[in-house]
Amino acid sequence: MMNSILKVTNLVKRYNGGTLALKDINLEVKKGEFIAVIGPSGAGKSTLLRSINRLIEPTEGSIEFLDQRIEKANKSELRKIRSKMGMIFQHYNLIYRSSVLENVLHGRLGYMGSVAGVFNRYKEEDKQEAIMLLEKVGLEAEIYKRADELSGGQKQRVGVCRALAQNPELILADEPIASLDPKSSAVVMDAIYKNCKEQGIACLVNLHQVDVAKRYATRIVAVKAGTIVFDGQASELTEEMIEYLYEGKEQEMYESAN
Amino acid sequence: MMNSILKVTNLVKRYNGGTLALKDINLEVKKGEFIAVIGPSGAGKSTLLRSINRLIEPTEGSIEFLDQRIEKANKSELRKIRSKMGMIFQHYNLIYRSSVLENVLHGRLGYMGSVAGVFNRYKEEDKQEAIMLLEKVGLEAEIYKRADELSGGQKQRVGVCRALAQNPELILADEPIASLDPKSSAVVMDAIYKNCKEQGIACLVNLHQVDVAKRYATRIVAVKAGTIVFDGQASELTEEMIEYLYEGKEQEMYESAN
Amino acid sequence: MPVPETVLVKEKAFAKKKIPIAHKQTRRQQQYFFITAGILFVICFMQIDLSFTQFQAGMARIPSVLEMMMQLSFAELPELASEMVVSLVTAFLSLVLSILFAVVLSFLAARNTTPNKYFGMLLRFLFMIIRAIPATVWVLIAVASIGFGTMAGVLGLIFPTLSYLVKSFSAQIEEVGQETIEALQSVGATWWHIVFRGLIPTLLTSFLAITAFRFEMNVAESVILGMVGAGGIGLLIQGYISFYDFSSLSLGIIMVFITMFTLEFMTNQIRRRMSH
Amino acid sequence: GCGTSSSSGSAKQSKFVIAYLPQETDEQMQKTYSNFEKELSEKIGMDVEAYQANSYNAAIEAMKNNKADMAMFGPFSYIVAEERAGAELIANLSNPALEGQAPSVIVVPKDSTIQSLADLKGKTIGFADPVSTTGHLLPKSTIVKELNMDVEELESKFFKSVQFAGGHDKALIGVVRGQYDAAGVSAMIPAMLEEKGVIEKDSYRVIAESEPIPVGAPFAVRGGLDQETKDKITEFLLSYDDSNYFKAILGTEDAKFVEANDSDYDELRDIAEMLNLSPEQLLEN
Amino acid sequence: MSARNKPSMNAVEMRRMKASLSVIFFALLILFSIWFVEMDIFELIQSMPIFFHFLFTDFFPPNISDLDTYIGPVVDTLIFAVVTTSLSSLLGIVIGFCMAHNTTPHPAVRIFFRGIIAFLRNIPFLVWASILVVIFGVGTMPGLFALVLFGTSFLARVYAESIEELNKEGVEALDACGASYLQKIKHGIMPQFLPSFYSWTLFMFEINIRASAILGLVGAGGMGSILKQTMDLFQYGKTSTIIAIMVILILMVEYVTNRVRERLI
Ligand SMILES: Nc1ncnc2c1ncn2[C@@H]1O[C@H](COP(=O)(O)OP(=O)(O)OP(=O)(O)O)[C@@H](O)[C@H]1O
Ligand SMILES: Nc1ncnc2c1ncn2[C@@H]1O[C@H](COP(=O)(O)OP(=O)(O)OP(=O)(O)O)[C@@H](O)[C@H]1O
Ligand SMILES: [Mg+2]
Ligand SMILES: [Mg+2]
Repeated sequence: MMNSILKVTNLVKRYNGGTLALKDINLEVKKGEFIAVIGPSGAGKSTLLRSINRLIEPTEGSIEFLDQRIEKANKSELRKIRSKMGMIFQHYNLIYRSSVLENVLHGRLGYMGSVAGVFNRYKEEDKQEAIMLLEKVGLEAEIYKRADELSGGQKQRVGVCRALAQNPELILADEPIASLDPKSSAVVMDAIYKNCKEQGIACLVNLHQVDVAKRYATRIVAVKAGTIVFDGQASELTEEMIEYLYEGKEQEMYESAN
Repeated sequence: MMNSILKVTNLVKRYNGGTLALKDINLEVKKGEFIAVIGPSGAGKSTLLRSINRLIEPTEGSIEFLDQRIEKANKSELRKIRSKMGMIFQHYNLIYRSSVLENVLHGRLGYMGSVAGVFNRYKEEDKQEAIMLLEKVGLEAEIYKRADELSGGQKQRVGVCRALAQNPELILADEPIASLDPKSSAVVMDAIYKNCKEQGIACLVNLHQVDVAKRYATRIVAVKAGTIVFDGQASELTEEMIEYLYEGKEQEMYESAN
Repeated sequence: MPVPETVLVKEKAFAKKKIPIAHKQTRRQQQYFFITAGILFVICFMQIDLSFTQFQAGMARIPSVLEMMMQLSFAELPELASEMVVSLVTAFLSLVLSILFAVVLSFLAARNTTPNKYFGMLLRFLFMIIRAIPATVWVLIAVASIGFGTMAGVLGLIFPTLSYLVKSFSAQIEEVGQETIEALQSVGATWWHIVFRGLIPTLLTSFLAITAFRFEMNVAESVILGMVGAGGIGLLIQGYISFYDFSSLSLGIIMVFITMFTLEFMTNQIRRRMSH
Repeated sequence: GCGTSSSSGSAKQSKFVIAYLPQETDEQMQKTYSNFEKELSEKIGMDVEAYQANSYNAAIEAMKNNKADMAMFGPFSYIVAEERAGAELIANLSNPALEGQAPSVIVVPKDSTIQSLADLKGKTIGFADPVSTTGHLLPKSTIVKELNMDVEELESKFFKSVQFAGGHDKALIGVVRGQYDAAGVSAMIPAMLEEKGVIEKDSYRVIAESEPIPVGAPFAVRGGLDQETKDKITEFLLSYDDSNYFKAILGTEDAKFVEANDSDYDELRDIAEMLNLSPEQLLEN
Repeated sequence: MSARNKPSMNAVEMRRMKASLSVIFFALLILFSIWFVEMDIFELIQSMPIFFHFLFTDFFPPNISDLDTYIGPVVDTLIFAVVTTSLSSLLGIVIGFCMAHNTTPHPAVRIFFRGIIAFLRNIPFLVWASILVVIFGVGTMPGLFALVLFGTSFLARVYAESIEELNKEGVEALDACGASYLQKIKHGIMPQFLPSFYSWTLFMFEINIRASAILGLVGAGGMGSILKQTMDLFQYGKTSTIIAIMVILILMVEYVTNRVRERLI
């Protein structure tokens, strides 16, 4: 319990349309853990991640982060909590008309007042820190480029830097490599993994690729139809489990196609 | 020479900007061959494929398809030639507001008078054929859906059906699985491969994934900086060759990131 | 290949009946739209009486009217030029003032950035009413309250301009979608951060494109507004028209046309340069 | 320039705003004339600005809100301004050439069967504009008097329909091109359109003329102006004789300012009342 | 920072300089305009009470005593809006296809129509209306033509712009199938273009309702005429009734537009 940073208890999410995307999820994340969340399309992986930083309002249950109840936080508390949680998106979600450096510095906004943030008053040490992060992921030559001039892999590395710039305790990554080719994927996963390890950041990463999940994760959580069906070490994840996890609609189509 | 269906000789493509995308390409495709074209980003794979059906005008060289010179064909000859060449695109290139069936029937447009196609007069046997194709790839339930309602893998299978509906001698596929998740990729590659085999269609497919290329292709062509640097059987493709093929800019980034 | 039995059965069915190919809903909606439009058109067209002889007589008169229009006199050139400047300034200033308000208001009105759902709804409704009030009414009120002169034209134009900008801007804001907003939300940014650091940079180009388009509209509108008493070239043109001073009118038309054409060209250039 | 300060009358005002409303009888566009403004400015000791106002109600509203100090109205707009904005008549700008002439005419197409006003029964008539003196009030009152009918009966029973073309020229074009059976317009218009080549020569015929009214272009000032200034202006106007000014304003050098009395307009007020267009009726809501 | 960043820094500085230059340019332009119109903020603020007093006391409450007499003009306006919107969308779509660079049959055709449309659009509307009156007389016909001219010049432009913005990928695929020009239009462009066609056409309908003032200019009646008449007669209460009717009509059009969009896009 001591070094647990996130504790999700009895989390339920029902969308307006009525879809029950999450049914009674329980999950605890310890400091520095690197957890891969796997599961078929529509299982609720994204919903789970987004409920944690309340981009989606959870319907029921509690989410405790560094001893604060996220689901009960008011606006300014939520801001503070979110500033301690980095998020990496599948489609990078950069501000494409701003420079690479600015995008990374956005990670600092949560620590700034409204006015300072609007008028570009980033601290010098924040800027240095951001540049250092970019150098670490091999983007030192792209610092002043506009974000839309980058390749997919480079964009995602900027996304990683933005999350790291927050000095987070936890990084949430929603399919960070789904839009990337295999090579870029490796670069990006390495960047996430190495930085989390070095700085003791916990990481919860949604992945479609089971092999990638097994390669990096210290722990794997498998979600199916809104329920956690497996939670354990990568080595414990059996072939049958994977088979069971992904069987369903796509599978049927696959079979009928053969 | 007898069953060679495509012969590319001394093909050069220089873009308006001055980029020399293809330098002196020579390539012969025999009936029923399944050829994977691999190479790093920017090597000229897409340019090569698109020059073959003249979506891009080649700068120099000749392209012979079923004893016709493509680069010399006039508009109506080109239409006829193209109707014998199916193309599958990375981003599916469907008409998203038309039904799945309509999208597949588009493959028949090349065989219709230019006015008949305008008034929706597809032949009944074309329709039956199209429906059969869709059933074959497991989309029988989606026939009357609108193309934008499908998942990525389903969309690409529609793209495959459209190409097959042309009754082509040759299929050109430009990274058909680059936007798909691994499962859908397998479904789509299988669909392309099986149909080409069954009907003796030759296929030229650009791929980023060397392992996929090796798995399916009878022959692999590797392109680097606009030149063919390897042309042979999958088994002959050595690790060094692959190493050499992909070394370059992305590689550097990868290393600097580590 | 083995053909599944179901297909064979279906094949027989196909032989009898034509196979539909379209997406049913899309097709039906398409049909609704065009059939409704067609019926409405026919009904309405029958309501208005158009006489063919009037049309014929009119067509026959075109050459002589053209001939009258062909006259050109440069006597009024200085006056036309200076009033054209008045119209341009009116258009420009009202646009600048409108942008100031529109940027803030559109973020308050857009569905995805409004701080309060009902407040946003109210704002959108308010601007719809403002949009429905013709510019002539605004100018009347403006002249009545601040007196004659260009400033009245500026004030009168602000309202239609503002409501147009708010409508288009907020449509754009709604279109950028959730991605940008979520990215900044997830780092703990405030509403102001999201708007100024996230949305405005992203939307700058499209805002500029809208603004450029509106500037053209404003010039056109300020030309017309002159005709209701707000000064500018419209006042002169209205005068030439009511006294059938064709030679000056033609010069006025040419002047407006050249100005508008230049503007369109310039805004296109700006847009092209901004968009890459 | 934004008119005068909004505090009424008593405060020291430094700017004097004149508005010229379009005249229905003009043959050319008004032009402001800077000499006039300069001389008036010397006389009253205030900066003088002059504007052409195209919309007569905007001018009246501006005067009501102390944003215009003097205006050249048309006859009807003056009586409305007097009621709405408390305008005070100080002089008339009159054109001797027009004195005693019929201000409005009722015209029909050349080869029309209509010979008299009585023949208009069941026909379509076009007027210039509802608030036009010579393009609506006068010709309509002529018809009312001649046929001895009240207005409602005239509009609802006698005519097939009554249309407003949006201008004297348009009303006349409407007759010549066959959309209206008759039109009531300012007497100046037919000759002008003929001369400009807009309508063919002799394509229309006058079947009635309205009686002359003894008015010109009324100059009126804002009621809240101090008496001293009013007197100075009256004095200035009545002695003013720069023919260039008259040419610029009315298009004729022969015009002159004459003394005027509000009661000169009573006749027009009666006409307006008869047509349910009296200022009191208009302004009650 | 390492030396490598130097060149890109310069590029950034260049961009900054350009940006600040254009800011200065615009600031000067604004200052000039303010000087030109003799804007006096103090006076402007002083006038605001009059402005709002006028707006809220004279225009309120709406006077609905003549409501029945508005029915005719409202119906007229709607009829005109339907007819002219249909005609101009028909003309607009043909011209729009000729004007868009990805569907034009020939670049010369494109330039030709661009020129014509630019000419039509850029001449003040009052001028067109007056010329049409001289040609056809007053009433329905010039009104119809004036609105059709106006609508066509607007729609042709926005249609062309929407067509140019369509994604090229689908059409490219049809090309690769050997489709002809007409086939590409019918099967590739049209399905994609229809949603923007609907919304622009309905927007045009809304504009046509509001533009009925043009009809008043040529003696063709409609709501615009009543609007002007009531204003001229100082019956502002009735003016606001007309405006309220317009708001309702626009709301209805907007509702339909939203419904159509929801279902079609
Ligand atoms: N905004 C929403 N409104 C309603 N239902 C939603 C919404 N977002 C997701 N859902 C539904 O919730 C369920 C879980 O979706 P979620 O996106 O969390 O799945 P996922 O595991 O992330 O899938 P993928 O791998 O495709 O991203 C799905 O059934 C989905 O249709
Ligand atoms: N339309 C174009 N105009 C100018 N240059 C182009 C154009 N399209 C491609 N190029 C250039 O031609 C070269 C080859 O591009 P091509 O798209 O064929 O590469 P590719 O092998 O398909 O790469 P990828 O794997 O990224 O798709 C590149 O240097 C590219 O920048
Ligand atoms: Mg997801
Ligand atoms: Mg490519």
